[in-house]
This record gives sequence, C-alpha cells and structure tokens, in this order.
Amino acid sequence: MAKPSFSDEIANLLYAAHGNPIKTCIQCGTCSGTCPVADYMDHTPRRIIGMIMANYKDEVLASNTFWYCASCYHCTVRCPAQIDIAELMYALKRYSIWKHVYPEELIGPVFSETFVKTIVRSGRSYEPILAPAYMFSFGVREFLQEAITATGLMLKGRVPILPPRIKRLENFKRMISKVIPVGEAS
Amino acid sequence: MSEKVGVYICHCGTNIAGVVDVEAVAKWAGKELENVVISRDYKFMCSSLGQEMIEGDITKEGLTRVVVAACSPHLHEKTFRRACANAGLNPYLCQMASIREQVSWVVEDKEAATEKAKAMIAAAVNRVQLHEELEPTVVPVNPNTIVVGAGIAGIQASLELADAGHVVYLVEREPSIGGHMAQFDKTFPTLDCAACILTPKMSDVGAHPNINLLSYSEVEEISGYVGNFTARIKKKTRYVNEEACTGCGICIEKCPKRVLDDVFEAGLGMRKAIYRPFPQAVPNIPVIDRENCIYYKTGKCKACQLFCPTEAIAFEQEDTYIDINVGNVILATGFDLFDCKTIPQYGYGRLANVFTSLEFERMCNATGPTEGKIVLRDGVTEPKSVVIVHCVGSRDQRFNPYCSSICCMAALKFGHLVMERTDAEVYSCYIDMRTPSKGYEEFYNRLLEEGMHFIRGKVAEVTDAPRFPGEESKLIVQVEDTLIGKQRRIPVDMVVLMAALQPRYDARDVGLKFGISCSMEGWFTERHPKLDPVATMTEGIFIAGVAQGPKDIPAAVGQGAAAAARVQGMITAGEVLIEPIVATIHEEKCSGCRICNTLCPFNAIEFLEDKEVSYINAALCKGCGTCVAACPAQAITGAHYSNEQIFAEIEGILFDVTSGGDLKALRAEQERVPA
Amino acid sequence: MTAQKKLLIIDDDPDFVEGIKSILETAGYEVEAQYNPKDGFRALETGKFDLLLLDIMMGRGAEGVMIARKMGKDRKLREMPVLIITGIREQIAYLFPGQPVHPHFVDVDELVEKPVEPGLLLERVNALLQAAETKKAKR
Amino acid sequence: MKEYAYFPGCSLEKIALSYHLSTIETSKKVGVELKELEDWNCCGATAYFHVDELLAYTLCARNLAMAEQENLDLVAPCSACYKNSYFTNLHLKEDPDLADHINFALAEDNLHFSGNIAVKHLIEVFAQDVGPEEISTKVSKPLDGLKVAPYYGCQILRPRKDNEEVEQAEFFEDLLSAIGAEPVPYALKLCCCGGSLILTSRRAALSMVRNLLQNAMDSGAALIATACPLCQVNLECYQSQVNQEFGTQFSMPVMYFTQLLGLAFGIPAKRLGIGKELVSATPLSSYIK
Repeated sequence: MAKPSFSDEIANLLYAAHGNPIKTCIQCGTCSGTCPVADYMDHTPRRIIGMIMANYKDEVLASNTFWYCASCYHCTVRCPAQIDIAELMYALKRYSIWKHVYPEELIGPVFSETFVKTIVRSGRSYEPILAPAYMFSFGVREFLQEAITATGLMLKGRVPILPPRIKRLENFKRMISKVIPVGEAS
Repeated sequence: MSEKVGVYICHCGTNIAGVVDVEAVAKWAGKELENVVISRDYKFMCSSLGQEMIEGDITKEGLTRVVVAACSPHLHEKTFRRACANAGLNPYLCQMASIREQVSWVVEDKEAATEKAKAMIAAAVNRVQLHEELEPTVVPVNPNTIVVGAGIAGIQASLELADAGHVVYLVEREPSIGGHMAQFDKTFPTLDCAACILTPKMSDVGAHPNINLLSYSEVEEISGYVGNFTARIKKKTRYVNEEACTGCGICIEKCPKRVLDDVFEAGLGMRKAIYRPFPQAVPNIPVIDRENCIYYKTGKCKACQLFCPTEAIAFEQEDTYIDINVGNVILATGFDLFDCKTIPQYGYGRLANVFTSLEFERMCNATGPTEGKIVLRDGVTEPKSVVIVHCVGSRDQRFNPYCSSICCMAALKFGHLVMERTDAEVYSCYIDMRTPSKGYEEFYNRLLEEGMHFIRGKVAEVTDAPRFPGEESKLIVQVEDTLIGKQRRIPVDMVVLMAALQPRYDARDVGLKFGISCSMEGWFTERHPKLDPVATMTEGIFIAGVAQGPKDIPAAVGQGAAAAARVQGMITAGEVLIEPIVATIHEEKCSGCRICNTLCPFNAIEFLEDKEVSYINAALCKGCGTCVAACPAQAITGAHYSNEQIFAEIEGILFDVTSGGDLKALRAEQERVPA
Repeated sequence: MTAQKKLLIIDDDPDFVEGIKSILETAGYEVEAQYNPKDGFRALETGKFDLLLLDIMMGRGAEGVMIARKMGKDRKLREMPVLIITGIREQIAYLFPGQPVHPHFVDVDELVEKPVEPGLLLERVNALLQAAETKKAKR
Repeated sequence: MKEYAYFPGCSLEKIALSYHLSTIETSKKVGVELKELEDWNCCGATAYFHVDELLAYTLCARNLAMAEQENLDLVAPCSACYKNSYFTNLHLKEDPDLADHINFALAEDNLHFSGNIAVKHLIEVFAQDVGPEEISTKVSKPLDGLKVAPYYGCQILRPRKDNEEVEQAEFFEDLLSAIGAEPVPYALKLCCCGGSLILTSRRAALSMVRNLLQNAMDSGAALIATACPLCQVNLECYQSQVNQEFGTQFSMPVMYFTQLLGLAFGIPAKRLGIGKELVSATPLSSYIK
C-alpha cells in the first residue's frame, strides 16, 4: 500500500474511514459562499480542501480556518458533491490537537482541551460554553467587559470554578477510562 | 465428431491486458480446454487484422466454433458474428466471454481477475459446442415513419424523411409544433433570431404533402416490431373543427377569459381560454382550455362560437383515436426544466426579481410579454445590475449530477442581450465556463470584451437581507469568488437562474411504451454512446434531440437528421433480418393448455384453433424465455438458450480453474451420475 | 531455518509507519501497513500475520482500543501477539496526569510509548513473537 | 398525556433557567410530561468532537441508555444537545461494532444502549407531536399583533436528519401563529449565531450576532424567539458588546419560544422566568398582566 497522502490522512480520521470523501470536490465554492465566518478565515473552506488535495500540509495546519468553523453545517447541507465539510473541519481540529500543531494565538484548541478535561472530571460542563458560568460566578457586567481577559484567566486556571457534578461520578470515570485509556491521577 | 473450437483473447489495449494475464490465459485455454484447437491473444481483436485472423483460422484450420473473450457482447458480438459469416461459418456458432466489463473493469486483484477470465472462457467454450446453426427471418419494412415530438429535432427528422419522399406521421402533444426553441429569442453564438430560423421550418412541416401532422395528440399504444409497427394515436379534442377553422383568430380576440400562460410564456404572460400558444403556431388552429373556459364552468358565454365566421367551434367534440402502420419510430420528446423552487436559498418564487432562464427567454423575446424589454417583475423598471447564476440544479449530486451543457452559452447570450438593451452591469457566477463548440469560445471572448463580469464560484444564496450600505432594497447574491478566495456579496436588481435540463417527467413511461431503456437520470439510452448515438437497443426505434441527453440546437438538429438517415437506410433496404433467437413450440408436445398465451409480454403467441396448439410468431418474439420457463409440458425451446446450452455454460463457469483444470475428468465424473 | 515472520502495522501516521517499517524490514521481517482502523481490522481478518503493531489514537478517537477488544473476542485473533505503540500521552497530555492504562484485551501484548528507539522496538517484537511461540508450544 | 425523558443539558440549570422553567410550565399545559433524566451528563457540545469522537458518543450514549431504561423518547431543549444525541443514536444504530464498544464502557455504569428510542428537540415536540392546532386551543391570552422573528439557528435543522426541508422550514412560524403572534419574514432565520465561537473567535461571533439583530430589526420584529439556550445567550447577552463594537443601538429582546407560549396560555410571567433578561422585554409588557 502506497504511503497515504495528506488528504488520505484526513480521510482516515473521518467517520467513513474508507474511501476519501473530499476527492470529489469540484471547487465550486458553495461552502465558502455559504459560510457565515468565511470573512474571518485566512483561507476559505473550499481553498482548504484544495490545499489538502494538493498536499499543502504545513499551510493547512497553520491556518485558522477550521478553528473558526462554528459547526453550523450550512456548507454540509448545500455541498453539491455531498461532502460533509463541517465533519472535515472536526477532523482537522482533531489532527491538529493530536499533533499539537496549531497557531499559538488561537484560543480554540486550548479551550477544547479545558472543556473536555472538565467534563471528564465532573460529568457536566460549567455551561455550554463556559462563559455563562463565569457570568454567574462573577457578575455579568464584569464578564462582558472583560471577556477576553477573563477567558485567559480562566484557561490559566486562576479562576476558581466549582462545576456541578453528576451523582455516579466514580462509575462515570471508570466508563470513560474504558473508551480512552487515561492513567490514574497523580 | 468433436468440434474444433478457436479461442481468441483480446487485450483491448491495456483495458483487459492491464489486469488479466491474457497470454497465460491463452496458453491455458489451448492446453486445458477440451476441443480447443487454437488459442490466441491479440491487441485489438475487433480491428480488421484481428477479424482477419479469426477468418483465416476458420478457413485454414477448419474451425467449427469460435469463442472471443473481449468486451461485452453489446459492443462487438455483431462484429465477430460477421467475421465468422465472412469465412463461411454460421454466425451463431460464435460466443463471446465478457472479460472486460465483467472481469478487468471490476476485479482489481490481478490474480483473481485472471482466474475469473479463465472461468468465463471455460463457460463459453463449453456452451459454444452445443450451439446450433440459426438463420435469421426476413421481414419487409413499412416505408412510413412515426416521429414523436415536434421540437427542432423532430421537425428536422420529419423534413429530412419527407423531402426524401417518405411518409411521416409527426405526433406533437402541444397544440403547436416548435418545442422549446419557439420560446427562445436569439440563439447563440450567432445571435440569429430563433423564430426567424425556426418558423420557416415549421410552415414547411405544416405544408408538406408527405407529413401528416398530428398536433395536440399523443401515442396511446404501440405494438409490432421493426418494419411493422402499429401505433394508436389519441387526438385530443380542441373543441374546434380543424377542417372548418381558417385560423382567423377572431374567437381568441372575443374570448372574455384571460388565463396565466405558464407553459409557453413560462408564467410571465397571459392568454385566453381559447388560444394558440403563439401567433406563428403550426397548425394555426386554436384550442379551448376546458379548465378555464367560462362555458364549461357556467354553461354560458359561447362568445367564440358566436363570432366564428366558419362555425368551427365544436363544444361537443370528443377525443378521437386513429391507428397507423409504420416501419420505424423516431422519439424526439425533448426535456423539462428543473423546478428552481427546489433550491429555496435562491429565492425563486419568494423574491420577485429572481427569474428562471425560460422566463428570461420570454422576456427577451420581441413577441413575448414585455415585447423584448428587460424589466423587473413590476413590468416597468429596467434593472441596473443583473447576476446570472449557472448550474442551478445541474452538476449537483442532490439533484442532477450531469452538466446541462447549454447553460454557459445561454448565460453568455443573456449577458449580451442585457448589455445590448440596458445599461446594466452583468455578472455571471459560474463553476467552469464550458464552450466546446464551433464559435463558442469566440463568443465568450466577445462577452469578455463587452465587459460582462465573470465570477468563478457557485452561488451560495440570494437574499434580500441587507448587511452593508448599498445593499438596501437589492437582491444580494452571496458567492465565493474562488479565483481570489474571498466571499463576495453582490447587490443587484435582478437574478437569472440557469435551470437544469431534465428528462421529461414521463420519459420512463414513454421508454417503457416503446420498449427502450433510460439512463439513471431518465434520458433515453442510445445503442452506443459514441458509435451509434441515435439508435436504441430496440430495432426500429430511434431517438433524437435532448430526450437522449442535454444538447444545444445544432446538436439536436444533427441528431434529428442522423435519425432520419438511419430510418432511410432501413426503408431503402426494404427488408430487415429478424434475429433467429426466438422460442419455438413443438406441436407434438404442446397440450394446448394456453398458459403461455397470456404470459408473453410481446403478444407473440397465438392459439391455433384447428390444431389446438399454440404458435409463436417469430417476428414478434424477442426471445425473452418467459414461455420457455412457464410451459408445463416443456414443449417450448428457446433457440440459443436451450437448457443444455445454459447448463453447459454453468458447468464451465463453476469449473475450478485453480486446480489446473481438468474438464475431461469433471465431465467423466458427471456422466457417472445418473441424470 | 524459520520462515520469515509477517507483521501488520495499524497506525494513522504515515511518517511514523515509514520509520518503523524500514527498521523492521531491515531486521528481516515482512511488513504490511494499514492507516485506518477499518482497513486495519479487515487486513487482520483476511491476512495471516504473526504480530500486530497497534496505534491507539486513530480515526474518530482511541480506536486502537476498539481493535484490541475486537481481537480479544475473536478466537483466531485472540492469540496474535500485539505491541501497542502509542503517543497517547503526548497527544492528549492534558488528560494524562499519570501513565496511560494498558488495555490488556489479548493474550500476549505489551505497550511502548512513542517515540520508539529502534533497538527497543526490535527487542520487544522479538520477545513478543517468542512468547507467543512458547505459549502455542505449551498447548 | 405524552411522556418524554427530559435532558435539560448543562445550560438550563443556570444561565437558561428561564427556558427550563417555561418549558416545565408550558409542557404541562399541552399534556406533555417531561421526566428529567435522573443523573444526566453533558452532551459534549461542540468541543468534544475536536478531541475524541468515541468519547463524545460514550457520553451521549449514557444519556440515551438512561432514557431507554425509562422506555421514553429523549427530548433536548438545546440544539447542540439535540444534534449530538440524535447523531450518536444514529451512528450507534448503524454501526454495531461501535455500539458494542460503547456498551462495553456503559457497562461500568450498569447501562446499555440498544437504540430503541427516538431523539427529539423540544420545539419538535411542540410543533409536531402536539401541533399548532392543539396548542391554539390552549391559548387564553393570544399575543395578537406581536411581531416576532422566529430564529431557528443552525443545529435544529442541520445537518439534515431525515429528509426534511433544511432551507425553508416553517414550523416555528406555525407555532407562533398558533398563539396569535405574527411571525415576520426573517431572512436570516437559519443563519448561525456563532454561538460556539463567542469565546474563541469573539470578533467573528459578534459580527454574526450583529447581522442577526439587524435583520430582525429590519424585518419589523419586536423581539426574537429562539429555541436554543446558546442562541439566546449569544443574541441577548452580547448585544451591548455588539453595540460597543459596531456603534449600533440594538435593544432587541430575545425570548424562548416556551416563554411566549406560556404568556399566551395565561401563565404568570414570573413563573416563565420573564424578568431575568438583560435586554428588557418591554414589547411584551402589554401581554403580561
């Protein structure tokens, strides 16, 4: 078997895991025309697909495109080649987290990690997107004015948060360790 | 005496040889298969050199059977049968093994493919030895032809045949002939006016002594076979006496009921309840739209009848049926337009100034609802900017995967017309600009020079929700300009959607009626995509125009003429050979139970009252085998598909090629088992 | 002389696979590689291998664990030795305050962490193959 | 009485408490009993899938398995919870290997997924299972003349679940009409609010919120109705920041559809959590007694 191209590597991370769903892209740009965040991405989603196909691995991983994806799936339902572009963005996020390659200034990856860590430990998140919880702890006004700083603080663990816990937490933790072999907390 | 079998294995370039080890297979067949006296492989067996090789072997080596392992018999069975016949061998003593479509194109593993090819060849060799010499039946060809659909393709076909002196029945569903072309304004790339080039042909059809025009009619039923079809035509009532009507049009003028015309005017214009689709209609006889006629609703009015100078209005008229006999059929039934409402994000039907391509054609047409003025839905305001959206419903796996082929050029034409008649800026949003025909790329260049704006990107949505200054009360077209990699919002006054061409909604039913097949999408399937584009797998049924697949006017005309030429060939030959692969009933075994009579899908079986047995009309029989399987007395044999032949083939294909392949031992083994 | 041993690698990282493949091939093993869990398991079912080198984080997540479990339930595959080579502690370090749990789902397995040093790799592969042989011989 | 397993999701405990309260109040009125899952856990929102999809499936499957024990369809009021639970249910049903693996983990909590219940969004329960006709019979104080922008957001409809219309849905409008309110044509009703980006890509999210507010205002709406806590928080709580960032003057109330339903049913505003808004619900004052 030939060494997989970058696009095969990404395809291997997708749910389908056989065949390569992005190969049928005709670069029509429907996804990028649809995307509500396209203006903020350094490359449009269509272009990212083109770059993956052309094996521009470093450039793709250096881009912020998939971290800006809001998972609204509008591209997915409109794609004339029926490529699940939003899932592709998830695969890219996964790839970049697993390999620790992402632009430093991005909050997204660190945020994801923090979020997952919280849930694995407590079973519930502070709030769907953490921010509201912060609002409750510290007052809405302050939070709204200092959102960025506050987030930074929280991510650095300097903000004490007491998330709600589920009841059967021990079972829950054992359950998690069956799916992902995490080690015992030191 | 045992047969002498020749086996010929085709490389098909690398098509087969790239996967199957053809040389090894050839050697194996020569060595292991019983009665194979010659086994060869060759680059292109279908080439004249390949055929000559087979012919030479038959003459020199005295081959009595031939097996060709190559492509599907669909493609070249005739070729190799002819080669056999040339060398004096009955053509039905030749058998093909499809080691391309069934092996090399579908099996990736080379070893497995080679083994499968061997099995297929073993099957063919086994079977061919049981083949019998067959002789085709000769039947005369009725020189009359029926052409279904009177768009430009059907018109062309009819005129070609009629001009050559043959009688044509031209059947058209609508009240007038002309098809979609009659709705168009200009035609690309020359910008001739469609009416100027079409209407002379339409009146030629109307006046031609050899053409029987059956407008407002449909083929209800068709039976028979090549050379001898019988069609039942339903002439829908117009409620107007065709003989009496002079086409003066007073009835239309006097009719008080105005109706939205969503057929010819694509919903942009009105017509009366008694109407003809357009002034140059052929025939020039109006038709009453019963759904909307005041008389049929209330029992009162009759304005048309009152004013008709020739008393041609016939409210009591009913549908009539006529039966015609023809030798050949040409189907030119055209297309439907994709329903743009299927893609709600383009706003058609919701946002007033989003138009379909057909609406826009009518708008551009000098005789259309706006007399050629390009205006917004309000009927007066000229747009200052227009976006033309390509690929609406085409090249989209959710709707139609194919390219509709004409939209790029039509969009360029629209761009030209807009710029010619208004001061508007015109944008084309395309995925790929497709201009592959004579003068087309030049036309694209012309539009570039004329200043049409081109954005490479499929439009994501059309909205009326402004976001930035300058977007208020505009339609905003959101699209990625893929050449710069930026999302753009283009505020415009008008949007034109280039809707996909689709098979007629009833194309599959029509196909079934005439015994031809349709592609996945519903286009009529041609006999060969490259080498036989207007014939079908059913002898005597030909196809032309968009019904076969999306195409522009020149291509449709070309196909119409080609289909006519094929029919003329049949007429000139005067008779056709009917495949001898038919079923026959052995009178002495037939008990006269008549089970087969009703089962035959082709009505080929009749019951002979005097002899009290059933009888199969060989000309009608298609050799499908239904009766063979159904006969409780096993009195029916299918020529070329006898039980012995089929079992021999199965035995061959089950034979284990990996074990070294000892057919003789296998057969000996079987002979020991009492049947 | 013993027959050449055939190894299967299931790992989604092409560069890593290239590296260990060449090490193993130089050492005289025949090596096949699959890059996603689905194709990987199919190869296990259809091919004949003496040892599996298995990654953990693949596909949608820790699908290596899923493969190991499926092997453990399969009578034929249960006895195949498995060397788990994982970078899981690196990949999702924030979930790993401690050592990764060793998922013992098959008879003979062992876990090493990426990056793997060539000497260690060959030593472990050899040891596992021998352990499997011994186990078979006892039966 | 229709009964469902109710999975409120993390947000309804606090920030979207008014959604929770109004859901409980209104559902009772229309003969729907919501039985809260006894020990539910987070669905994973969007962040899970970045890291490990199997983990995400495990968590969703735990909730599904608990609902299965009750033999009740699962209802989520949050669009993200709904989408994640829906697709976990689907993927596990389609892939027995995956289901087997996840069940191996669920066994640690004495649970088992077998895929015999359906997953619904709360608005589907009201709009489809109960239906606008039934709802209109419960209305005692119709919200006549109240112009409302129905905001669907993204994950209620996308990705496509069965074969439903994802570009031109109308059920939210029908629901609003049933309580006498007037749904305005809201062009951006299916546009994303940028919810999951508000912390990670703030500028992008704020501009998305701005577009939605602008379009609602342009279409003449007095308020926006939503069926997702994330949308609500984004559209409401970040309005002042949008105003700061873009120099706009938005003061557009954003209410849960259940709150509007509740008012029309004559339930006291306080019990529907009205009064906790950051953007005061003034347009509603004439409908509140």
